[in-house]
Amino acid sequence: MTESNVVDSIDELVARIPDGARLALPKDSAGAPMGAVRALIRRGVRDLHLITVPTSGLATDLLVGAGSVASVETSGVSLGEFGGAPRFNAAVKQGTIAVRDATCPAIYAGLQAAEKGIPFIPLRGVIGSDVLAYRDDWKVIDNPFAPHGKDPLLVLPAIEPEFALFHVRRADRFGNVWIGVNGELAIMAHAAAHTLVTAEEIVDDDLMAEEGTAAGTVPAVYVTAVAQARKGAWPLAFLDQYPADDRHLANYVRAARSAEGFDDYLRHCTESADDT
Amino acid sequence: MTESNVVDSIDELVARIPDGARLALPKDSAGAPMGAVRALIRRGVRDLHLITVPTSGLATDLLVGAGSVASVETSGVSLGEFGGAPRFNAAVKQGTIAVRDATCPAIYAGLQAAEKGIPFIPLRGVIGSDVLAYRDDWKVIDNPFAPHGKDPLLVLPAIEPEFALFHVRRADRFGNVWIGVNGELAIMAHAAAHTLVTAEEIVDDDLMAEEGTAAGTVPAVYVTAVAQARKGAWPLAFLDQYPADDRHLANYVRAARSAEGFDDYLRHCTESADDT
Amino acid sequence: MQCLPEELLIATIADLLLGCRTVAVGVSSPIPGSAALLARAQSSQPLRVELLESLHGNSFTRGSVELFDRAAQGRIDAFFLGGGQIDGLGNINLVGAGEYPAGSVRWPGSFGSSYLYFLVPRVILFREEHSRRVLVPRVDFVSAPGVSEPGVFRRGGPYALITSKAAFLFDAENCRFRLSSIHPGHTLEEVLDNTGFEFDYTAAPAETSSPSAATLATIRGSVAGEIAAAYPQFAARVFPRHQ
Amino acid sequence: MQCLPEELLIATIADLLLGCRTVAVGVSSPIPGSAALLARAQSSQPLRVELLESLHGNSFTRGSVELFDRAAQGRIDAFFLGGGQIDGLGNINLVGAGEYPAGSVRWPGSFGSSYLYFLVPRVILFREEHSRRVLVPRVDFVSAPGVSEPGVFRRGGPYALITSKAAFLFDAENCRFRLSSIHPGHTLEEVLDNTGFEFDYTAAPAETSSPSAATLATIRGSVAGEIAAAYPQFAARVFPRHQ
Repeated sequence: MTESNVVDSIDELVARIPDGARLALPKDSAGAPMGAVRALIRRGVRDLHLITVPTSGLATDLLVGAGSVASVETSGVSLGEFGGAPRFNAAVKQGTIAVRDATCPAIYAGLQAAEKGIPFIPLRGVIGSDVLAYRDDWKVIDNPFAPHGKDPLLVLPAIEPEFALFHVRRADRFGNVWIGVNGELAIMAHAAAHTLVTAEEIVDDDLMAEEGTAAGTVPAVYVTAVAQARKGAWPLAFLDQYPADDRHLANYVRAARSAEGFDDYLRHCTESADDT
Repeated sequence: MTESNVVDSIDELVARIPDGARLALPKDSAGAPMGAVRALIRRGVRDLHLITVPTSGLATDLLVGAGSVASVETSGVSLGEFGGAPRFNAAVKQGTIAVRDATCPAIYAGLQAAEKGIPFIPLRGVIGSDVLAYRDDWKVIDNPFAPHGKDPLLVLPAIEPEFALFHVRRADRFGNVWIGVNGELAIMAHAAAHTLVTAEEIVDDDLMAEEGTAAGTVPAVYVTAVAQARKGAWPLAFLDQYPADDRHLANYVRAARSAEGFDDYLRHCTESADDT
Repeated sequence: MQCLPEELLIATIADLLLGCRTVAVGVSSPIPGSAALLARAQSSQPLRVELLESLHGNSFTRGSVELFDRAAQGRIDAFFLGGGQIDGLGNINLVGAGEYPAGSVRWPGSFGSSYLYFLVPRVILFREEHSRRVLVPRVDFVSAPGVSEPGVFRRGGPYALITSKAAFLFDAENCRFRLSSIHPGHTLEEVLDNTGFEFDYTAAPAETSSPSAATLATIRGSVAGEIAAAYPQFAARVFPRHQ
Repeated sequence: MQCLPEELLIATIADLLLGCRTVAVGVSSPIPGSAALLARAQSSQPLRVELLESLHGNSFTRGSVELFDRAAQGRIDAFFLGGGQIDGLGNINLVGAGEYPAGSVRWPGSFGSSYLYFLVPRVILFREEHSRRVLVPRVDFVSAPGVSEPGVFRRGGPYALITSKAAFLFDAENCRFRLSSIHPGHTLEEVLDNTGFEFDYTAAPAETSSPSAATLATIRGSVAGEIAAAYPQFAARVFPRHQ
């Protein structure tokens, strides 16, 4: 039905992301494309505008620490039980990146607005918070359907990433990717102009052939390119596939306390594609 | 995790729908609950406000013909290759039901607004149509995010059905229902206050236990009650399960040309639950 | 080469899909569906066809809402619409004739037309019946307008109108149809007599090209085979030898 | 009965969930998660627990966006929030201390708090550290406000605040916390000394009830077993005998 979009390597995959791109990444716990993140750093990408969907952790910390990031729109960046994200936090305090603090449902809603091709979408809540106070791209309007009196309502512009980049368990040779219940990955793929995916395995079966697998599949029509990346979420845990590499993460947190320690870590950890 | 919501019969299922309810039905080709529709007619339900998601056919024609309907919000009512919907068309012309003509994406968007708990949602297009001209519940506002000049934009109020009613291939004994790729059924279930489902079969396995089936499942949390209905979409075709009963449908179309013919049909076709 | 009227229409519509990457086909559209499949077979670059009516003929995994979302995302290049009435401004009426709502005839309803006509770049109007009953001076109900006021967001609109007698292209600048060709066996006079709206034409319009032998072979081969999955009755009637 | 501080907190929070039909628990919340599981075990009517952090502990099949949509649909009765700072108006700060954005300390960010605090009827604030560093006169950044102007849509807000020293209930009418009990081993003076905002209290506050033997057995039994799936490290530390 279409040419395959499967490419040979994660380096080839991420070569499509130019400096300055608006790049959406999923949260650390549901498909963070760590192999692709290392490949991006390896090729020296600059000035990325990250959108975390809706939060992030190590993926963002590595990119920020490597100097690849100009801005981050996020609802939260943290290494979870390993504590705060050291390079992200340092960059915010030094003012070397711009942060646009958001709240999880606002990021989902903005992406869903892009998915539906509508210029904005309302959201309840948020009014009176400093999250709103510091977002000059958000507005409060009067609900035009309020039955009586004023009903102030937050409206959010569509979030239109140029690229979505995430890791999945399985893709097929046609470029369909299986996301299972992680529906936010479908929203990202629908909203983004280009979607790049790494997969633990690329199977010969057609994921679209049976409705059982199709129901959890983002079809190739949304997928610009796919590359295989075994242990592509390492050192993070990846769904039911493998646990986190706790020792590696503990070492990372120690190293990344300082810029120098982080640079050391980076040299060891991104120098080749065969990084696990 | 929760008590089962599986009930013993479709009559028990539809007993929950009171006269005057706002009831959402799926299109004929993707889960029209024909057994439940006959049960509704059998119990003499009145004054329903139907919302077709986004279109309908025989399901709506039967309910309208039986005098069970006060209004229909719809993007289209037709029997497909069997032609127009005779009782619906007659009722519109006689003015015995109110029709709120819509367009498919407006119905989806209105339900998605309810799903997200937002009071309205924008939609592109539609401006300048008579669909808009006759909908005094729709508004055109200026896009508050327009970069320059005016950008008139349709905004639609959330559609909040009291009940969604549809037919699926499989439910489990916990009340989870498998919809596969028919995602509009999930939107309906999320948007509606109560969701009633008929299923070809009720299996012992837990559809939520494996992500392979969970990805295509509406979990029991959204499902008020489920009843088994073998051939529950008959005489319509039902996905990969069975083809349409063309002879029955041709007979229906002939009979339903007149109110009397329809009444005859109805007497034969709804008198017992064992109607296939 | 001898061909059926349906085959002529399929080939004529397929020519209008040149350069498209994705063509979507709505319900009850066997001829546009066949045309899209033919265009795919003839295209030198990948052309995706999404057949809404077909269980396995489309790639929607989140439900039918995806058609509309994809159109808004710019992922659908061409779509087909019909109309109980079509007028010279490209307005289409899928709701009914006479006064709304309790007019003389009620049709099914506007379906997705009120939206897709704005969002899909190339909308091909297809209606086999070519009569003054269908092609009217002004539609009684505008399911979807052919043209919009300046300032109204609009990415698409009428591109062509194909009937059993002729093919028109829509001139968006002048908001008028222009007769592009008349199908074999029909005449300009007949087209004029049976069209209720004004349109541009030349004194000696072209004849619609009949499909080549190779095109016909494709229609009767792979296209007939594939369309039968979505429209068995149509395929049985038009391509009986294929069954 | 002898119990761990964590067990006291679990039992105290579980009591606040009485009558809920669905309790959702966010990331990094082992004690609230355990409390929700305990409440479910003790509830006479069905009580659903959605553990966001757990692969198999929740019923979301369309992604994490479902939590927020369900909250808006009114399908979530209780949720838990924390805060790097919490003030006497129930404002919470999950973003950072000092001037925004480049303040003295950066915390992760507001997550869903700015929204869920409005949409979930019963929000329980939980922060173990009870100090003037955390419980401040006024938060430096309002991730989510405790109260809203009249006319602002708001279905929920702060219901209680539980720390390692005490339990407060929020008096929405007067926009103030009221001390409801002090945990065993702590004093009113200590609570006053370590709370940076004003709150209502009586001269002789109640002592937080310790869990009964039956409750403790449930915590150490089924709750410990279930919470270990989502929070193995927590379970190994607090319920080592269960492992």
